[in-house]
Order: sequence, then C-alpha cells, then structure tokens
Amino acid sequence: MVSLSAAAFWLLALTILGAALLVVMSKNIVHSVLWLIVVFLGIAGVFLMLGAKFLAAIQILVYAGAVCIMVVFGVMLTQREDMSKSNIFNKRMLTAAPVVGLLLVVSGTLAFKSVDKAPVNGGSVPTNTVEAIGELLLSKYVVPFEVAAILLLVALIGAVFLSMEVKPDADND
Amino acid sequence: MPEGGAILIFLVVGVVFGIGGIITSFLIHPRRKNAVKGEPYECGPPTQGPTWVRFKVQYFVYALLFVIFDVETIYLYPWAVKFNSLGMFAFVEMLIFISILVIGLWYAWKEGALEWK
Amino acid sequence: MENLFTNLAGSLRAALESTGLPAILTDTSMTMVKLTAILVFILLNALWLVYMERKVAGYIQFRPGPNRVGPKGLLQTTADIGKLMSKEVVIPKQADKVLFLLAPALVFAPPLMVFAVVPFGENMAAIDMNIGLFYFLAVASLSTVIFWMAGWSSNNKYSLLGGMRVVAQMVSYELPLVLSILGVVMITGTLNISEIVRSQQGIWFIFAQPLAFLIFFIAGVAECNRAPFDLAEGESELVAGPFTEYSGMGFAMFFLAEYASALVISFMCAILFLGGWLAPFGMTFIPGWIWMFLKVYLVMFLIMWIRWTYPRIRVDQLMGFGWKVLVPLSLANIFVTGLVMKIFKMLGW
Amino acid sequence: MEVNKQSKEQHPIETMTDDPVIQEQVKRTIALAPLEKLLNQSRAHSIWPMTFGLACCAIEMMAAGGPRFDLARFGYEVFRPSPRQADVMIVAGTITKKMAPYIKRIYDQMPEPKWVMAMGSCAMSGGPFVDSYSVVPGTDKLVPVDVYVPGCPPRPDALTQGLLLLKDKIRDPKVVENEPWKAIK
Amino acid sequence: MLKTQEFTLNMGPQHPATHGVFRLLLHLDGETVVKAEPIMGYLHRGIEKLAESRTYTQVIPYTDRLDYLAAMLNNLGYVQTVEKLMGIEVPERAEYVRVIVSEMSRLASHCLATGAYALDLGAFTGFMFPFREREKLMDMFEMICGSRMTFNYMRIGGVADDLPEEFYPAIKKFLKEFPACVDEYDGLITGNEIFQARTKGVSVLSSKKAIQYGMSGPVLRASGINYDLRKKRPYGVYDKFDFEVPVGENGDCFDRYNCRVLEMRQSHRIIEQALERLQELPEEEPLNAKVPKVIKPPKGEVYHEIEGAKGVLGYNVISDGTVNPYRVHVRRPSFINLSLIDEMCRGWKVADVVAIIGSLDIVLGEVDC
Amino acid sequence: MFGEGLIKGLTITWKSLIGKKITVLYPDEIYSLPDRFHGKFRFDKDACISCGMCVRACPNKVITLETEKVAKKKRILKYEMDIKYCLFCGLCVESCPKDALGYEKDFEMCQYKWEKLPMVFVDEEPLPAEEKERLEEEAKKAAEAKKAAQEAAKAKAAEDASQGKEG
Amino acid sequence: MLTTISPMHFVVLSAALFAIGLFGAITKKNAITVLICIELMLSAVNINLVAFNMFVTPEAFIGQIFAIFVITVAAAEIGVGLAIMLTIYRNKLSVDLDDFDWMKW
Ligand code: SF4
Ligand code: SF4
Ligand code: SF4
Repeated sequence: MVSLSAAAFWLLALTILGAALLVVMSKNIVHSVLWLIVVFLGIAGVFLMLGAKFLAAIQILVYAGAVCIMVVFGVMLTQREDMSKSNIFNKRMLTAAPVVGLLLVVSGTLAFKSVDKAPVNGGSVPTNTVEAIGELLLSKYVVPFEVAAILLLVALIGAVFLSMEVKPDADND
Repeated sequence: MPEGGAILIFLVVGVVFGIGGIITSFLIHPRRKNAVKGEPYECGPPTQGPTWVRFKVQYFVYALLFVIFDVETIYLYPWAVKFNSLGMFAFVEMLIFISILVIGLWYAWKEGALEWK
Repeated sequence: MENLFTNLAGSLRAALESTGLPAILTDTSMTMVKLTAILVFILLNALWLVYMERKVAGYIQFRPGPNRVGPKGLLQTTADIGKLMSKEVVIPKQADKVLFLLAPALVFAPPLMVFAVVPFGENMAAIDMNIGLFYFLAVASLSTVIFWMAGWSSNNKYSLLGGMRVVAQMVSYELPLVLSILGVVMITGTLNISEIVRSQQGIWFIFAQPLAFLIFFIAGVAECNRAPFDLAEGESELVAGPFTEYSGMGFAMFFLAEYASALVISFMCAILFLGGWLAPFGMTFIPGWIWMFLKVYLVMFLIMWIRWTYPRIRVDQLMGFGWKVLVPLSLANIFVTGLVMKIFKMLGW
Repeated sequence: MEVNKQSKEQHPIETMTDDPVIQEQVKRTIALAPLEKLLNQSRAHSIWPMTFGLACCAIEMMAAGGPRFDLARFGYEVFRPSPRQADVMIVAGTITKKMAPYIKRIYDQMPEPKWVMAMGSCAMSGGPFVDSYSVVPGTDKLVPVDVYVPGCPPRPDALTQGLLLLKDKIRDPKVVENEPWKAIK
Repeated sequence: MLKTQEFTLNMGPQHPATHGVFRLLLHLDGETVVKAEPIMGYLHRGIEKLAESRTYTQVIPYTDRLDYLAAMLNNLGYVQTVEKLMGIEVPERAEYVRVIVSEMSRLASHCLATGAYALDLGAFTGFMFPFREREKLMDMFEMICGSRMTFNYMRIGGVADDLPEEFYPAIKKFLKEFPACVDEYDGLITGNEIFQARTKGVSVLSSKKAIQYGMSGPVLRASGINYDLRKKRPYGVYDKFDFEVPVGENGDCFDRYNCRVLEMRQSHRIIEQALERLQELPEEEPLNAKVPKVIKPPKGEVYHEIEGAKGVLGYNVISDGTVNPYRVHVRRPSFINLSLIDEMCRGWKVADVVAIIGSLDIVLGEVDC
Repeated sequence: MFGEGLIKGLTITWKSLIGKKITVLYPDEIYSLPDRFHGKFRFDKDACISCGMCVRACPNKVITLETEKVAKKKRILKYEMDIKYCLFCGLCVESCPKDALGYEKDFEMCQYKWEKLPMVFVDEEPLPAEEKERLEEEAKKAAEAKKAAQEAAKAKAAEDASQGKEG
Repeated sequence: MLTTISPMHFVVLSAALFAIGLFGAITKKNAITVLICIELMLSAVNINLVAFNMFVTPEAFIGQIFAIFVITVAAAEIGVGLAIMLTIYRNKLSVDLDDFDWMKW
C-alpha cells in the first residue's frame, strides 16, 4: 500500500512537472493552455491522494473545465499572427533562470531540513468532506464566504465592464 | 483499492481505447496521396484568407460568466448537502451569497454581455 | 435475478481472493472486469442506439429505416463502424496534426469515466463514490476542451466556427445543468448517486422537482449537442461543424462519443429524477437493473423523438435561452426548493 | 520524402511498375487480403453518399432518400455534406466548366476508398447539353466513374439499383464484366 | 466592440443549404455577415443558346430543365409565348388540362420549397412530410406524361396527350387528403415556436425595395404587394377561377415561407374547380388546336409572362421565320429574386443566411439558366 | 402559450411514428409503373419503316439510324439510341408513325461500363458487295419477272435474254 | 525517500511547480502566458495547503477551505487579468509584455 501511493506520487509529480515545463516551453500558446489542463488534472490527482476528493473535483470542474476554456478564448481574441510563434521567451531568460534555480534549491533544502520537525500524524481525512466543508463555510468561515461572493461579483463586473466597454469607434485595427 | 486508482484505470483505458482505435485504423486503411487532399474543405473552392483569426469578444464573456458561476457552485454544493441540518441562518446567508451573484448576472444582462452579437 | 450481476461480481471476487492474490491485484482486476463490462455495454449500446435512432427517424418519416443488413437491419451500424475503421484518415496539411488526432482519441474518455460512478442497479456502480454527482459534473465538463481541440486543430473555417460554437454552447448549458441538480441535492443531502436513488423510494424527483427535471433535460440535451441544439454540426450551415475534416475512424470516435454522452445524460435523468432502479407501482418482480434500462431508454427515445421533430435553434437564441431563461430559472428553483423545505420543517413535517 | 521511403525496401511489385499508386495498392492488398474481404462486406453495406446535387437530378436523389423510396433500408441514407466522411460521390446533374475544377477537387479530397456514380444523362455525357459551350461532356472526363445511372432524371429506384450495383462491385470487383443485376426481369 | 479580423467563408458551391451550386462568399465579423457576394454560373448550361439550334417543339423539353421543380409552368410559359407569336387559339379543354397540371406543378414546387426550408432550419422530418405529398403528385405526373420531373407535356397548340383514365380517381383522392396534410405542415413546421423564432423578423424586405429590384412571386407578395399575374393579367382561363392571393405583412422570412403554404391551399382550390369544369366539357372536344406539322412562326418578336412558382416567368421569343427560333430569352424569377441577397444578408448571422436563401426559394437551374 | 406548437409537433410526429409506412421496398416489390412511363425504349424492327421521323424529332440527336437501300427496299443496318444523351422527352416515340418505337415499363438501365450504355437495337453489317449485287439482281430479276409476267405476252425475247445472262 | 511519502515530498513538488511558474512568469513575452504561469504558482500553493491539511490537521479542513478560497481568487484573478489583456490589446494590438511600457514614461 505504501509503495503504491509512492508510485502514484511519483507518477503524478512527473506528470505535473513535465506538463508544467511544457506549458512554459511550448512555442504555441494553444499548446501551453492544453498542457495547463494536464497540469490541473495532475493536481487533481494529488488532491485525490491527499484525501481531498471534493477539492479534486473542484479542481477539474473549475480549472480544467472552465478556466482553461476562458484562457483559450482569451488567446483566440488576442492572436493575430502565426499561432506557432505565439508564445516565445523574452530577453530576461538568462537572468531569470539562475534566480529561479536558486529559489528552488533554497526552498528544497529548507523543506528537507525540516522533515523531522513537521508534525506528521499520518492523516486520514474523514470521508464526508463535503458536508464538513459546508458546515464550516456557513459557520466559522462565513465572513470569507460572503467576501468571496463579493469578490466574484466585483471580478464579474470588472471583467464584463472591461470587455464590453469599448465602443466601435475606438477601433484602430 | 482507493478510488483514485480506479478512476485512473478508467482514464487510461478511455484514452488507450481511443488511441488504439485510431492506430488500428491507421494500420488497415488504404491511402493514396494527391495534391489537394490535405487542403481544407470549404464547399469546394480553395479557402481564402487566414483561418485562425481573432474572434468575437462575446465568446470570452460567456466563458468568464461561466467561470464565475462555476466557482459559485463549489460553494453551493457543500451548502446544499448540509442544507437540511443547517438552520434558517445558513439559508439566509446563502440567499445573500446568491443574490450578490444575481446582481452580477443582472449587471451583465443590462450591459448586453449576454447578447450574442 | 435482482442481484444477478452483484452476485456474479461477488463470486468472481471470491474466486480471485481464493487464489491468494494480493488484495491490490484483486481490486485492480475487479475494476478491470467492471470496466470491460462497462466498455462493452457502452459500445453495444452506442451501436444499438444509432440503429434505433435511424429506425425511429425512419418510422417518423413514413419509412422503414435500415432493414437489410443482418436480421431487420440490426447489423447496419456494425457495418458502418467496420467501414469507418477501414477508411482513410485524412490529416489536413495545415492542421495541428497532433491535436487533430488527439481529439478523437480522447473524446471517448470523459463519458467512459462518468460511467465509473453510474449505478446500473442496486450496488451496481463500478465505484460507489460519495461525491459521485460532483464527479460526474467535473468529468463531463472535460469534453468541452476536446471538442474545441477538434474544431481548432482542423484549420478549417467551418470547423473553427463550429468548435467555437460548441464550446460556447457547452459552457453556457453546463451551468443550468449544475444548478438544476442542486434542488435534488438539497432534498437528499448527499452527493452519492446510489443514495440519491434510494431516497426516491417515496416519491420520484420528477414529481418533487419537475422544473429541475425540465432544466436538466434541456441542458443535458444541449450538452451532448443533440437537436434542437446541434448547432455545432448543423449540416445546413456549417457542413459538419468541428468534424468537417474528420474522416474514417476519427469521425467514428466522435460518433460513438456523441451517443455515449447521450447515454450518460439519459442515465443521469433516470437516476436523478426517474427513480433509477426503483420499480414503479411496486412491480418489484422485474429486477431493478431492467427498470433502470427501461427508464434510460425511455429518456433516450424522448431525446430522439425531439430530435426528429424540431428545427434547429439559432445560436444567439440558444445563448439567450441558456443565460436568460435557464440560469435564472434554476436559481429560482433552488430558492423555491429551499423555502418550501424550510416551511415544511417549520410546520414539523 | 515519399520516394525515399519506398526505395528503402524493395518489393517485387516495384520491379514491375513505376506507378506509385499501383505499388501501394498491390502491397496493401497482398498484406490485407483476408481482412479486406471482410472490410469490403461492411463497406458494401454502408455506402455514405456525399450530398452532391448539381441540378435536376439532385431532386430525385433527395427523393431517393425520401419516404417513398427510402435508401435507408440499405443503410445508404447517411448523406454527408463533407467529402471527408463520404464514400461515394453521386454526381447528380450537369457539370459545367465552371464547376468542374471543384468536382475534381472534392473528389480528390475524399478519403480512400471512394467511388463515383454518374446519375443522369448530364453526368454521364453532358446529356441534353452536350453541344453547349459551357458543359463538360461527362463525369469521366474528370474522375473515374463506377456506375452509370441513365435517365433524365433517373427514377429514384434507378438510383437505388445503381447503388446496389455499386454494392456488388465493392463486394466483388469482377462483376463489372457481367450483365448488371436487375430486379425487373 | 473589439473588431474581429475579417473572415471570409465560402458557402457553396457545394453546400447543403444553397439549394444547388450557388456560391455565396460571406465576409464575416465573428458570425455576423458584413457582406455577401453571390457568385453564380456554376450551373450555366446555355439553354437559351441551345434553343437557337432546336426547332420550336424541341425547345419544350429544354424549358423543363430551367425550373425543374415546376417544369409544367415553364412549359406553359413557353408554349403560350409561341402560340401568341403564331396567333393560335387553344381549345378550352386543353386550357383546363393545362391549368390542372400547372397548378399541380406549383403545388409540387411549393411542397419542395416548404420541406427544403424546414430542412435548412434543421427539421429533417419537416422535410419528409411535404415530400410525401410531392411523391403523390409525381405519381400523377407520371401517369399523365410518363416522367416524374421533366414532363415535356405541353405542345404548341395544346397538350401532348389526354389525361389518362386512372388520373381522375388519383387526383380526387389527393384533393381530398391534401388540406389535412397542409394542416400537418402547419402543426409541424409553421406553428413550431423554434421555427417562428428563427424566421419571424429575419431579413425584412420592404415592399419598396422589393418592387425596385423587380422581385416577384411569393417573395414580393410576402412584402405586402398583392401582385399575382393570374389575377392581375389573367392568361389562359385563369380568369374563370375563384381564388385568393395570399399576401404577407412584414416581408420577413416567415411571411415568405407562409405565403407558399397559403398558396398551396389556393392552388388546391384552383385544381378542384378546373377539374370540375373539365369534366363538364364534352369528351370529344379537341385537345389540340390545328397547327401545321412543321412549326414556322412568322417573323416577329413576342414577350409573354405568366405567374411561375417562383415569380413572374417571362419568355421572349424572336422568330426569323425559320423552323428554329432566332432567340429565346427567359426572365427567370429566381435569378431576379436573388438580386438583393447581399443587402438581405447583411447584419444577419450565418445561420440566418441559410434561412434567407431558403425563404427566397431559388432553383439553380433557373438562376443560371 | 409558448410550447403549444412544440407539443403539437410532437403529437404529429408521434402519429406518423405509429402510422402507416409508404415505402415501396424496391428490389423485392416493384413499384407499379403507369402505362405512359418513359423508361427503357422498345424498338420493333419489323414495324419500323425507317422513315427517320424519330431521328428528326429528337432534340439531341440521340438516335442513329443507318439504312441501306437494297433493291429499293430500305434495310435497317443500325438503330442505336445512345441513351446517355437522351432527355427521355418522348418526342421520338410521339413522332413514330408506325409505333415501332415505344417504351417498356423498365427503368433499370444502370451499367458499369460506358461502352454498354447505348442501346443497340439493330446492328447489322452492311451486306457485302457481291451479296448486295446478288440481291439487287435478284430483286431486279424478280421485278423484271413481275414485269415480265405482266408483259409476258408482249415480250418473249426479253425473257430469253435474262435467262441467258444468268446462265 | 523514493518509497515512502512524507509531507515534504508534496512541499518540494509544490516548490518545483512554483519555480516553473515563476520562471515562466518572468521570461515569457506573451501576457497571457504570464497569467497562466501565475495560475500555476497558485496551484502550487494549493498543493501545499491540502498537503498540510492532511498531514497536520486532518479533521479541521482549514487547508481545504483555504484552497477553495484560493481557487476562487485565482479564478477571479485570471478572469479580470484576461479582461485587462483584452482591453490593452484593443489599444495596442499586442499582448507582448515588452510593448507595455507606458508605466515608465
Ligand atoms: S440528366 Fe436531365 S434531369 Fe438530370 S441534371 Fe441533366 S437535364 Fe437535369
Ligand atoms: S419513326 Fe418509327 S418507323 Fe420511322 S424510323 Fe423511327 S422508329 Fe422507324
Ligand atoms: S426521348 Fe427525346 S431525346 Fe430521347 S431519343 Fe427520344 S426524342 Fe431523343
């Protein structure tokens, strides 16, 4: 059982990181978006491993099913030249690589140094997550809950406003 | 067997089934090349102008609305599951939550974002 | 009879366990067996449904429909699939070739995955997941991207238009689909599909939630791109929509997937609103899974009947209908359901 | 690129002919002969025509799919608007010089295996309009035709007969030497 | 609004909704039509030119192939023109036979138009219902003249043959059943809310525009102009029948479609009356006027028009006194009705273009001639 | 009310779903063709007087009629209708004075091969020259014999001469 | 380390994902890719949250609830972000970040 979950983890990690790299590396932004879906599916798998079934479903529903579609439409709206060169690197490549590498090394070492410090009481998450989440949302976390609604409202209004506002004469195409 | 494993098997078999089908057909299908076979079909004449063009902003607005409401449902479901045991207060809270989003819908409606142009 | 399949599965499991395999292998092989059964079930049904569709269409149009290949034409669709398999797959020159081939290969996966949680009868789900309903919604939403891939990668204007349409449509109708089920969830208080069926013992939800059923049905029909919502492939406008460039097996996969997803929707209608495997009028002498099957086919027939009666709706009307009618209606449905439930509770029922 | 691929391995047929089409066909047929028989059966029973109405004959083609004649009985009613999914191009109507390149093009875009039927006098030979300045005298000037359906327009039943002849031809290409099959004796 | 790149889309020549080999080059903004360029001539067969090398009788089968959906009306227009040129009086019996067959032809054409319109809008079954009645008409035509579509039935001075015995019971049965069938179309197609939503208010053609561009037939009448040659300038024996001319109000796609359905009911009435009169006439009365064996009209030119299924169908025949016509020109209503297609499509969606072309009911044999 | 039309449509299709089918199952059942059906042509070689009316009536020069005149009698060498050019208009049948040309109730004319499309009713070799001559002579002889029989009393010498020639 | 899974494995996974996202966000020219990369980074955060939820406080669900909020924010962020991109694109006809220099006049 233990080795099985390890295998699953490595598989998922490989998928996620490989797909994430491809997101960054793809020359075609459409491919990037499609790889992004793979990343999200992998993350959903990780959530499933971690006993967060509901969250895994959300991850698929919201990210893979909705956000990616929106991004795809965004891409379709802003692309005019050749799609195959739509997603290239800029000049900061050389500076960014070492910085990011450093970050990775530091955080990795920190993480492994603290392995024994972390309180691992070998989680078994209760199965009825949804109900518990529901209960918590409407009692303890009611304020963030309503704030989330307002956030969504503001985002909606803002985005709709931004994308609808321009009048035909503002076109300089 | 954890559920994740079973789902993974379903996913893998689903994908393999599809890829397998395509590969089988590639093995047995006849082929014959000609100059125009690979060109897009557009009722006969050769296609004019670019295909991958920019599209209407409408598509984006629909997707955006969808995302927002989809996120809303992830709050609604836990609430609905617990609905029977939660009190009136939760109901009212949810009413507020929904009505905030209904305002959004109403705004989009009013702005003409729901109009397909 | 009632427990035919559960008993079969049980004895198979017992046999496997007696060989002394590790538990994990037993589980895996059981899943594989179930999966194979489901796959065969879907394929056979898709074949049969295509045949049935053509028969229904024929009968509605005063003609007999396929009746020559095999007994009563039953092998017609088999012949079609055989032909499609052996037909050349043309890959357009300027297409995004990988995506072009990937789309039909993947399109069958989401409906198959949904079937993992569908109970075919009492205790007859491959995975009895406690958030099964949500899983269904999540997985079903994946098809959208695949259709978009098909439309975009073909590098054909008709495909592109069709692909964009199909995505906009599926996106717009997923929302009412998701929201309409909420009423059911509120009543039952569970996301487990089998539980939902069991709680319909008293009253089927089509009677308790008629509006939700209507919304779910309409949105479901739109989700699987069936007429009158088959704008994507509307022949008279867009040739064959996102599938214009697909030939042979690629087209066959889309064909299969269309029927598989129609089957999913029918199953969901039967499960959520028509009492699943529960027998009406106490006719329990017929096993539950047969009832299930009958109900699914009833819904399927309804879908076909509608398809062969109505004209196609226009894209702006489609969007307007989804956003301005179905979404508000389903929100209202949630509200009313909640209110009524609270009132009932207050009255102490 | 194609040429390179072929030169890698020598097949007996390559010593006999240079025609890449024939080479390809022969190689494939030899490799798949038994399977091909089975596939031909299914091909023969599932001929999906392309909606290719050009003139008056097209209406009779529609009628053939209609309730009275019902091509669906044979499974041939699936008129596909896209050449990619069609098996047979029923050229139903007059081919004008303006339309001819598109017919060729659409035929070329159809995937293998594919067949062509010429329905009506016009498609066979230019028919009533042979002596017109703008009409192509016959489909076979453009693409190879498998079955000719005479008539102006042919009755829908005649089209059905044509499709049945095509079915026989797909099942066994040798039948073309015989007298065509007939229902009215 | 974010302007999209211009997007040109070929609709046709091989497109299921263009009713033949008609090509429409659509310039789209998203899905909205900015400009629609009609490109015709994919079915130009040179019938007018061919007619010059045929004798007057031999032209008749060629007129069948103009508007092949209502071939009798084409026959009628042509033979009446030649008769006018030669000054031939057609016997009354032949006139009634002509009326019967040409109204049947109109019915057949409108049946197909109704069905094909339903098909354009995606209702496959709506296509099959009128087709069923059309098949009955085809059967009767086959009895009369042996062909289902290209009849070659009328002759200069009369008709080719008398109506056969078995025709009378068949047409009576048909006339009895037909109104119920039209009710069925009304229920299945016209009354359908989706159908109405797709056609009402779409591509309104004002009566002024319609007249300016020379539209005719149901397209013109849908815009509210009561102009039907059968009433306004009766030819043949049309002045002896009692029927109405259905007129639309808005000139939108729905009206254009509905005019045809209503016209079917009127044609039904005309056939009923004509059949009655025909049976009252003595059997012995001749079917053909006396015409010379070799038809050689005197030098001259004549223009004559009738109300075809698609609109005003006019023939202009010039004779130089030989056995072959010097020039035959046809005023093809489909072609002229198509002249406003660009303006009618502008601002509508791709899906509406299908509805608009369908509502014009063009037939390519006539457009391209 | 909205939806009324939708429901009406469903009832109509329901009725047709369970209603009678009107299909003629073609290869098994043959559609009863009317008498005047324009289908395959029928040609009666013996009735034809090779007058050429049909050839002239045809708008598209479908009919090839070749005759040879043997001893004043027309002999049909070739009567071919290339139906791939035919309009099936019936003008030829109409113009035939002897009803030698007509229609059969048969529409099944499909062919695999282009060469087999034309309908050849008569295809005979023209008689070889000697044969022709012989026939002509015979005819002449017969004619002359007839003449002679009529004029037997008048001219005996002519009869002798012809016998001598033959010998 | 390869056969048993500890919370740190998830943390490192998340760190790696975050790093990739960051790298992309810095180096990509296309503004939409930058948004995508931010999305990647937020997902990395989510992995951490859920992992700690399981390994630290399995009964309390704080991590999961937090993840839900993060998803909410992320969805809103990318929605608005894309809308802004569209607006910029309308004015500049480009989504190339190198062209966006009106902040430094
Ligand atoms: S063969 Fe006759 S009916 Fe057919 S298209 Fe030609 S002219 Fe028209
Ligand atoms: S018209 Fe009749 S008789 Fe004269 S040649 Fe023709 S077939 Fe013979
Ligand atoms: S039917 Fe018409 S076209 Fe055919 S041979 Fe006779 S006259 Fe000529």
